[in-house]
Amino acid sequence: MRYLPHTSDDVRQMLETIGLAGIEELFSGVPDACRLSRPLAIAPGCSESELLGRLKKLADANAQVSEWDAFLGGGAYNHFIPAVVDHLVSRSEFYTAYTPYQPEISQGTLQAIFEYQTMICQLTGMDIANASLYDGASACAEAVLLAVRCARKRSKILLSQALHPQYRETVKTYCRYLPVEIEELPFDAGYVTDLQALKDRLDEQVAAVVVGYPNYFGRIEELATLAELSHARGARLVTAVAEPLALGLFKSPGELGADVVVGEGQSFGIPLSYGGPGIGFFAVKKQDMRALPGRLVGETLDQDGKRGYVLTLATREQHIRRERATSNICSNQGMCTLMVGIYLALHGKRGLRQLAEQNYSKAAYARRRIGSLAGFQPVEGEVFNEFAVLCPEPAAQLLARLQKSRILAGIPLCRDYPQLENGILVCVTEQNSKQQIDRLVAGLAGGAA
Amino acid sequence: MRYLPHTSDDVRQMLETIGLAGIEELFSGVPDACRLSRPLAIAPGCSESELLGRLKKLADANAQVSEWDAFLGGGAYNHFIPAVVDHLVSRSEFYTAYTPYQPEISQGTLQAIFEYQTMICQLTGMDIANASLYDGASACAEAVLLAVRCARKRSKILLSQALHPQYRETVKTYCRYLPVEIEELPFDAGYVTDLQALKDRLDEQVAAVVVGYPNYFGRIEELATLAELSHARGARLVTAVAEPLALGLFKSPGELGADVVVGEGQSFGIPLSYGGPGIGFFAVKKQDMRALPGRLVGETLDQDGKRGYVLTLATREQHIRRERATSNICSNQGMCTLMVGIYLALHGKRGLRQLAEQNYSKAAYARRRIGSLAGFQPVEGEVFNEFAVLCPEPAAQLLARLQKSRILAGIPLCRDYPQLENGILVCVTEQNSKQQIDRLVAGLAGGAA
Amino acid sequence: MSGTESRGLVLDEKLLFESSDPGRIGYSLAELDVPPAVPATALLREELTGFPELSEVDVVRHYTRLSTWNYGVDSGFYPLGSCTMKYNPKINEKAARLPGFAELHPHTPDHLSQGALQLMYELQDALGEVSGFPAITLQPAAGAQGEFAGMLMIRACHEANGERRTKVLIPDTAHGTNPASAALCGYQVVPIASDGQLSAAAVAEAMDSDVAGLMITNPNTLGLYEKEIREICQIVHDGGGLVYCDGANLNALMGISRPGDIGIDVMHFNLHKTFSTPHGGGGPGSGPVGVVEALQPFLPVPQVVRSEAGYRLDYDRPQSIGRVKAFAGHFGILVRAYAYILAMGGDGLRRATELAVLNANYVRARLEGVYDLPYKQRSLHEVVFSENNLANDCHTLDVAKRLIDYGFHPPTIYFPLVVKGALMIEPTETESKQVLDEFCDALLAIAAEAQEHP
Amino acid sequence: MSGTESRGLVLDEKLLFESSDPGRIGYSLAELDVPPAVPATALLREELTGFPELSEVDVVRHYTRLSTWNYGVDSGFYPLGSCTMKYNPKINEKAARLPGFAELHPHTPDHLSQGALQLMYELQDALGEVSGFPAITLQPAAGAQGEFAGMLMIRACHEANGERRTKVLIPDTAHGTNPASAALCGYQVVPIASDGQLSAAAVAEAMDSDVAGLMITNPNTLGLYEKEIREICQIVHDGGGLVYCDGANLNALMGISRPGDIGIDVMHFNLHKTFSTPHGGGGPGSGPVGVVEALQPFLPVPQVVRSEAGYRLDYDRPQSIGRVKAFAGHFGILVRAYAYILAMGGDGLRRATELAVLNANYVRARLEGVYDLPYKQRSLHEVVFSENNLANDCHTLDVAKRLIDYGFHPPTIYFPLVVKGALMIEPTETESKQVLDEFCDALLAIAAEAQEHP
Ligand SMILES: Cc1ncc(COP(=O)(O)O)c(C=O)c1O
Ligand SMILES: Cc1ncc(COP(=O)(O)O)c(C=O)c1O
Repeated sequence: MRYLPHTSDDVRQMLETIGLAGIEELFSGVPDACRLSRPLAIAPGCSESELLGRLKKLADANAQVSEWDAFLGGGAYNHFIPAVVDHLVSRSEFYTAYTPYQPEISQGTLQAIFEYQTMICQLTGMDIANASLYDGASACAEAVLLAVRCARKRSKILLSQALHPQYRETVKTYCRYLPVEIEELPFDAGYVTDLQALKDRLDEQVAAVVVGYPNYFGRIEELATLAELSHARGARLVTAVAEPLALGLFKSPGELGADVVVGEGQSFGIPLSYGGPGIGFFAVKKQDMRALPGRLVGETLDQDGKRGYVLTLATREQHIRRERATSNICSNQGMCTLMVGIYLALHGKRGLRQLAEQNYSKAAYARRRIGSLAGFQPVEGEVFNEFAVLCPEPAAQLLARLQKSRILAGIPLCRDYPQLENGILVCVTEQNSKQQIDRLVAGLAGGAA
Repeated sequence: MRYLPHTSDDVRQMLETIGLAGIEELFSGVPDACRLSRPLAIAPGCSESELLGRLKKLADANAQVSEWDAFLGGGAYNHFIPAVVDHLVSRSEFYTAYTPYQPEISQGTLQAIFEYQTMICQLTGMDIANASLYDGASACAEAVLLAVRCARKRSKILLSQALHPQYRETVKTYCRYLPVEIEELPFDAGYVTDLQALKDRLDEQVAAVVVGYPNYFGRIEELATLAELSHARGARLVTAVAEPLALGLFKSPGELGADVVVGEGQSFGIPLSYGGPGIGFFAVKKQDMRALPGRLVGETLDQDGKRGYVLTLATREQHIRRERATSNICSNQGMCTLMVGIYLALHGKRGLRQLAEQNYSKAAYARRRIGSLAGFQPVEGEVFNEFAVLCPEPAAQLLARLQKSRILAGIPLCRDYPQLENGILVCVTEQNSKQQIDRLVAGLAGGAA
Repeated sequence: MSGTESRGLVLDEKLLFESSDPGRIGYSLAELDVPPAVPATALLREELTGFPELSEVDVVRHYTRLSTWNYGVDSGFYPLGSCTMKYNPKINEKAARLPGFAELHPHTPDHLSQGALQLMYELQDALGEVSGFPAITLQPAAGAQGEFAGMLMIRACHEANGERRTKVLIPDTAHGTNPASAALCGYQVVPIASDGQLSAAAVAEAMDSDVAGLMITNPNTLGLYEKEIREICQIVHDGGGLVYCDGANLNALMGISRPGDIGIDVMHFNLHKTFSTPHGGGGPGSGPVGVVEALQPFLPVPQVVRSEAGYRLDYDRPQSIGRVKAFAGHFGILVRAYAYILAMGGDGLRRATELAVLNANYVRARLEGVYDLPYKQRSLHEVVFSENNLANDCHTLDVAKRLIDYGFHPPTIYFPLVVKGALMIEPTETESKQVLDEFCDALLAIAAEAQEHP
Repeated sequence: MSGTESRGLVLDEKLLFESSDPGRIGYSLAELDVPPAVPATALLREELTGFPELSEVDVVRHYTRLSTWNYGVDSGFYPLGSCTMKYNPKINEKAARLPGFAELHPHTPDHLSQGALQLMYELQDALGEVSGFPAITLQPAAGAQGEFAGMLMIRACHEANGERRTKVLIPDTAHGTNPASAALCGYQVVPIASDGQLSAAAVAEAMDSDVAGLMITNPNTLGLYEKEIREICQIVHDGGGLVYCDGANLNALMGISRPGDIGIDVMHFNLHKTFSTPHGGGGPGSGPVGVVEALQPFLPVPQVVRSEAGYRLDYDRPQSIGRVKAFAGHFGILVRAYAYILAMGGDGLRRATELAVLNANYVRARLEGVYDLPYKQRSLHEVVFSENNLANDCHTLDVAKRLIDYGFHPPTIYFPLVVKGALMIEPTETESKQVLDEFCDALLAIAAEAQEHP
């Protein structure tokens, strides 16, 4: 086998050194009753060319976004990835390395992570960012745990129903057997968190209020007000950002008063890849630094006064604190922090802004055009590159019709919001040309696309 | 522009240091009469995503071998390339480096080339191989020049008409204005070089006899006899190998008496890429070492006695000998030597043999099946993975018909051999499944494929 | 390993922010083809203070140089115990980047994602066959999340049965994620002492009606097969508990022994260990979980299922613990693991295990005596030495640092905690005898140095 | 440039053959699906004696390690004069690997290769526009082969006119390939002395009816624009000769001056210099040639042409010099150059030239005085210093080696031959002021060292 370097001579000599007569004897420590007595029922191995042939066939049986007019967002965004990103992350010193526990031979990973953390802080307007959590949803759940941990006696969490449904579900799973009480906050007619409901429910039990920014319907929540209300009752405001490109244009949650900012970094250079791996980012203000889950890379000086980077605050981690760690997370998204770092470095200050403006403008155009169609009602108020639309017919039916013209018009809202049977969520990025948008509009209007 | 790092501030400061008022003044040395007075009529630059879109469109407008049943050879062969090859040659230390003139920081390239040279010698059965010439055809031309150079007073070259037509044309171009006389040798009924004709034409003027191995019709020439006859009259035997995978199975030209072995290395891990870049390999016996064109890497010891690698015999090269150099070649196929080296190292002793056996067996099967069709006459005698076939109708017509079933059945012979209007050259490699071969046979038979 | 001498911490590549220059750019956008629009000014952020401004060239050089301060499996031997740093096949990287996979949006309807779903379904099957579990979830993002999901299912099962058990037994050799994951499920952790291997007696003693289950690692982090595992499982089951197996060490068992056959109820896989997907400098990994039938109703949503109409994501699982992350798992990693299994085949997987165990035992045989081996039982895929035999107050950390000078990545050190100054070596099957010899020679030389030059 | 300290020649990676082990394999083949066949035994070779036997892992590590002993443009500044070591965009690498390009067989009929042919046709057009030539061949494999093809066309043209001229004039600053290429065409080389720039007078003096033409490099290898170029071309033309231009330095001229407009008859491009395709550690390059109308009939076959029916390869060119290699050129390199031109656009190409010239002049301004500048004329994209000013018998080679210690790739040295101990620096446009400053600081420090520590 091409991955196995042993020759039969090697095996013989090694067994001799060990003092065994055969491979079988190596397993003498495995009780007979525990042995598998038949070969694995998995087809024999295959050559690389057969393998590639089979995988290509499976890959071709999927509707890839580059070959369809795809307006899908909902927590995973189709942005262009410059070739530089893949070129650099393909360097094996990065991707075949282990977690950088051995700083002498991991400075590359460590510095790259340090830079990633810094850029996440700049983007979110926060003081400290970790590296990293699995994805936006689990980061959101960890944020809830942090809030409960830090708030001491408080154990109630108010989750906006306009927060990404999968984030909400994940929060609930994480809290399932912990002394945390979860309540949901309704959204109002403008598809943002209902402020009156929030005021009504905020009490001394509430550890945190959790909202999306933008929220699942694409709306920009009024973070400043939400923060003010939460803080007034001693609760933290957790902001979950599923589309962080919005932060290239809109005020940062940190600036608006958020206490914890989490989100999904996939937009920044990570392939869609059917939803994973992405990366959960997580940023806090100084006060919560020690409660931060996961890894943190810090700057240090070596004995010669040279700057270097190391994993810090390890004492909060599972390999030291075991059951009392701030999180059980171990392997996380190292390679994805690298992708995000490279992507952000390439775009930089101006690129990110311009890209965000393009997304905003394209979505604005699409929303306006769709809004002009009879029977279609897009959400009103500020959105970034995504917006919910109420349609004149059930989403399932509408979407199926557009698929016939190779258009993926959006995500049906009804699975997560049964009351919105006619609702779809439409996302428009820089990857969607005006021509594509016009085809979408024509398709929605019922004309041939 | 993303490739240009200058900010306007940089430019200003730099001009100041230089003492100029503007960019224009940098060009004051260019006479006005020599200036272009209008902008270049080339469209404005574009973003990476637009660029990729345009290139994909062009790429998709070609019939790639992986999506057709392709039986094309004729000097370029469709072999599977393991992913490792591309992974390793994509390391920028290799592909963004210059020619390894500076040994201190080029040992990677130099050792890899040294290993390539060694493997070419082992494969061809020769003593010394260079690195490298542009392709098989130009290597063949350089072999003819070497033969004439080394033979002193002899200036005639006998080129077999069964040698690859493009190699013959290239030889003629190279010799066009040099005191070299070229005669062609006919092939016999078995589509190999006509031995009687050779005997008749060999005289004291002949510097070299040049044949293919396998030849253009796929036949294995009788090298031992050709060498014997050539040597008896003091001529060198030059052997050109367009499909070097054949050397995994058949006796090496060196063993059979060839004096110079050249060929095309594309089969070994280099993409087809519409015919280039490939790589010309070139190997000689010790006697001709100093006449070798192009670069040669040798082993050396540094001052601490450590082994290292350097470019050697530079005194034959154009940058020293200028008009008296053994060749004008400068940049050659560095990256392709690397591809070949990696490919050969992966396959190794046994892999190359097995792969060659598979090619041989597949071609044998196809030849037998085609030979059983009424009106089809494949060449007889030993072939490797390619064979000429005389068909019952003009090649152009037949091939066009098969294209309708997405079969590229072969290469028409008539452009190069007008007498073979019904001839095609069919190539079968490990990439062609039995099913593909059977479809080809059915297609040739006139049935629906 | 010769030729890869460590360069130590000689780092002076500037930070991105330091080499940044105002106005420099590394991107370009197509021209906007719709009317430009901007949000209300009150919502607009100021410019991104401190954010880098670099050209494409700058970025390429920066990361290229950073990479050279790193060390990967492709650089050389990486004997980290408990990490299974095997070779990461290059074709897997290519596979994950096929446009049909990389450019597939997770909200694509099932009927337009059949290739991806089929791949996941077949991967579930293959993992089930290797482990002996009838059902697999591919959702967890890494081993620790797999542990969490698995322990949640155990708890959900107890609660469905109306039981409110509060404790989980965990042997002292366990990885730190085990207690951390149990704690996340609201369990109280009860450590059990083991002497190399966990004894059925110790478990029996600790077992009571408050115990929800046991988390065991098999083979354990000393590389030893838990020889009383069947008895232990029986005891836990008899006491009404369930048994979780940390599958991090599955590389020792493929085709040899199946956790699902011997009494384990739930186990996670680390695809980034056993199934050759790259560690990525700390992830992303993937931590599927296999369960026995009784736990099946509690699997996370969605689950990939097959029906007449094709493959589909099933959300209709009322007893499910819910989801532990967004979407259906680290699909890009699943593709790599699937490719690995296809390439190896059933026999190849078993052979990988055999050679991994051979390699570890060869290293053990070559070093034993010079280095102290605290547990003498026949070990499997890894071997753990202590620092006891080292002369002149030389410690495990010294050995590790010295190994770097010799051009090797050090083994895992100071884990498991039960061994004083543990040196935990897991060679994996993709290392040749040649490499192991060079590594053992280096370790022997270091021990000799300690002897000679205190 | 900080952070990339050279590691010097510390090489002890074994040769492939030395780490080889009998029976080890790094490949696998599908099972043969047809009956096995073997040739007659007499034709069969013995086993490939000495050939390596390695696993995939071995091969990956071997070449990964070897790469780390190399230095590329992505590692840092690469100021080799006459080589135009500019940044190689990564998207170009991806473009060349698109299956529709990489998996296209050269014998594919024209109507099934329209994308490739269109690309080549448009590249011909763009190169024609940059250079001012009405026709371009893309076939030559590199600059030197372009020179050869170009000189063959000159000769073919003379011969078609019944002239048998025997000599070619070449200035003493020319690259060695110029005389070598002329010699390959059967010409006798007549060197002409130049004093920095070639004078029309010198050409007039050398010109006679035996002279087939002149090979000139513009700007020349000192980085100087040949200011009498129009007069020189006129003299050669008046004498019945033709003018060849070595286009290696075209990076100094894009959008500024077009060789085809000023009297040049034929010129090669180095796509691996001016058009950003990678040097590859010594190739493959690509050396298209542009010609004036009079030379068009002699272009190599095939030529890409366009007709009603689409693009096609034209072989029907009775006066052609024939082919200089198999197939139609280094297509994979052409794709990269085409991508570069599309990305840059006309304005971008001109800007590249402006900044390349700015960079060279900045380096010149910073080093002049400390390093001796033998030619004071306003230079373009590169600058050549001599070793004259160096103190204490310090030579150019010493400076070059010392630069490696400072972490920089040295410039081209001892070329052009007319400058004593030439140090030839070509920064290209893709280097920032920051990098140039660090480089100049290093060179100034080295000069100071020579002063202080003889
Ligand atoms: C024994 C053991 N269990 C669990 C884990 C955690 O796995 P992951 O890092 O994938 O979360 C590890 C990782 O090192 C381990 O070695
Ligand atoms: C001035 C000049 N002419 C010609 C050449 C030869 O070009 P190539 O290496 O592409 O054959 C070079 C290469 O360095 C050069 O610098």
